Amino acid sequence: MAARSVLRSVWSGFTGLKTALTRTNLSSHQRINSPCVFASVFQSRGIRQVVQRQEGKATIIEGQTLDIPAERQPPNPTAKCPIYRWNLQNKYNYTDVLLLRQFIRSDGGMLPKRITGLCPEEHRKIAICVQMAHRAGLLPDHRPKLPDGHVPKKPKQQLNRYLTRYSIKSVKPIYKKGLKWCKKRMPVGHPALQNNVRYGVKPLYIKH
Amino acid sequence: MTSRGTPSRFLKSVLQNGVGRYVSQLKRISIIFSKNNQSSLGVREFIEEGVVDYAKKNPGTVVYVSPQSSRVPKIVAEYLNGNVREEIITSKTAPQISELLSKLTNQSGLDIIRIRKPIHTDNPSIQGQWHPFTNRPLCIGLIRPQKKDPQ
Amino acid sequence: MVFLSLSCWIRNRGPDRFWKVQELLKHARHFRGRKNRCYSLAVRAVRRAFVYATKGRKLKKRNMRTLWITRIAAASREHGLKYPVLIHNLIKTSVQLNRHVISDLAITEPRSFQALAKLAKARQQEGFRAALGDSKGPPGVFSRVVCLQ
Amino acid sequence: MSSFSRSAQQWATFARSWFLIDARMQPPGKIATMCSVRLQGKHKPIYHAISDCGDHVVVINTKEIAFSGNKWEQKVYSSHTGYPGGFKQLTAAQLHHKDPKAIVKLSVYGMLPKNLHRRTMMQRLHIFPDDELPDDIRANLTEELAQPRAIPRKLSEYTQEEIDAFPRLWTPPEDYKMK
Repeated sequence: MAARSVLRSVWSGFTGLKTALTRTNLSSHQRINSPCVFASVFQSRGIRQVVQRQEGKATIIEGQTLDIPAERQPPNPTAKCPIYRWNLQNKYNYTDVLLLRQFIRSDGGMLPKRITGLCPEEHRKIAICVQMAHRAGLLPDHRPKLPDGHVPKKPKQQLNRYLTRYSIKSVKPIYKKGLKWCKKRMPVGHPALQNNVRYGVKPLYIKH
Repeated sequence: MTSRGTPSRFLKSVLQNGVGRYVSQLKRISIIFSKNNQSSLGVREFIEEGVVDYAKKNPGTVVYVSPQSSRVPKIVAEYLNGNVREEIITSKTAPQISELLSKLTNQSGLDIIRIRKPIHTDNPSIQGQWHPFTNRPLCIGLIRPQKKDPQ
Repeated sequence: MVFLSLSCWIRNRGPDRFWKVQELLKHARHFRGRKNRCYSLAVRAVRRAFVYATKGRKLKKRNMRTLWITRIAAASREHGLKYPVLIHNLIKTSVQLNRHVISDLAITEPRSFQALAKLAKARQQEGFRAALGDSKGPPGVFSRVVCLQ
Repeated sequence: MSSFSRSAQQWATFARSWFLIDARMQPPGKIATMCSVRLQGKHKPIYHAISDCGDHVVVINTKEIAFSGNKWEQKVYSSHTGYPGGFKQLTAAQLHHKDPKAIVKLSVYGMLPKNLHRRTMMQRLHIFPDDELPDDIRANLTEELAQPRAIPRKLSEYTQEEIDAFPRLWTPPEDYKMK
């Protein structure tokens, strides 16, 4: 939703995207097909990058400082918090991985808010969203790699989930649900995101 | 009355009666009365005044007038479908009897029972009844889990 | 004082007791079990049945209406409309067909029903356009109407 | 209209169709509402509760259903074998591990009306844990229904161009070392 609203409010030249899309697809295919020269970009987020290049036998690893292309002007440039700067308050959710990926480290944790400039409320909301996106499997697997040759004893059950509020290990089954008027409910989503903009007519219902 | 316990039928007319030409379903009517009984007073009056007019007005109906001694006066109406209805007309006046007669004439002779619906038609659909493919596109293409071709 | 006729009068319940029983059993003949032939069981069952029939006359109207509504809802979903949208917009276009007729149309005359659905849809779009003014929302405002449209 | 064509019309009106639902990444409750409507025949204008006009529904990929919240751990399915001490309680994850068809089946069963038609309607529900269908069922399918929940895209499914097109909300300071 965040992507949509950004596009809606700021960026009108959306039509150019499609043509560009097709072009990049082509170019990426070509890159994959050529085996001798390949360049892998490790950290594409920051300004400085470590670029590894192989030319013949020598492997060159060099640090580059990228020149950041001219940014689009945010609608509210005076605000300090990036969410407020782009008028995105209450307009993002756990599905907006393109937004969330800008606020996380390469190991999946949140960047500190003194760096990102997020206000505490938005920082908390983004942290919640990042957690839910991780649990839904929308972000790439950031867990440390297992040592080579390690075979897990039991293959782990892959269960699809979304809007998962609590960590998986911390939750216990509700064996006794209680009477009809005081049932134990199963929370879905997070109350911090209750004020999100929704276009449906149905009320949000976070206690299932 | 409970609706299950009583007989019922759909609304219908006899052999599309009235679509081309109306055929009176009353075949025969016999007025049975006594010549000198008190309870037949109205009938006698009706016979004096109105029977001939009635018979002239309804040429499709045979009218019998039969005086029988010390009988309850009654009208026996027989219909084309074989139904017979008897109506007792003890101590009824002449206008009441003529009203009753006109009612019997206009009836179709079907049993008077509960009618299930106030509307009925033999041809309910002109455009063709709904069926599951009425509102679906003519060609839907292939359904998704296709069998993979063994290659 | 001697009342000779009173006891006779009490004992004599009239000659038509048989017919009275038959009159009641007539309504109980389709019942299940001994109720359909034993008077003392039948009388209670018939009494209950009449009470149910009285209540049922009101209930029938209600049940038929819910049936029509389910049918119209099903038929309008086929044309991509929800039931309340269809009915609301038909009322707005002053189509004064009741639910009975509309559901019958949906079954027996599907093309006519399709026309009704199209009419309702056109009216809905018109309503959206009227709500938005010049078919565009004011800048920077998110409107539910745009989303619904 | 001859009685022949009219009887053919009757056959057409009450013909059963077969629907296909893909349960990949879908919540079982939403799948079950779609199923129960079709099984009861409530999507047809000829619906009547006793006229047995329900359709067949084929649900595939039930192995990959998704629960919202922490329901895989919290939700409990209870049953009783009838013997003393026979009260069984399984969490959704355990039940799913035991039988990947069970969760969808139970949720549909619970949404059908509680009458004598319920077992008949359940017989028209065909559940498959993956997308392998027997040929006789595949031949019957008439329509595939849209999935009720839009599956969100993973970050790995976005193309580089789309990632680049998204505006950079903040720029890190020059001297900050990204981890």
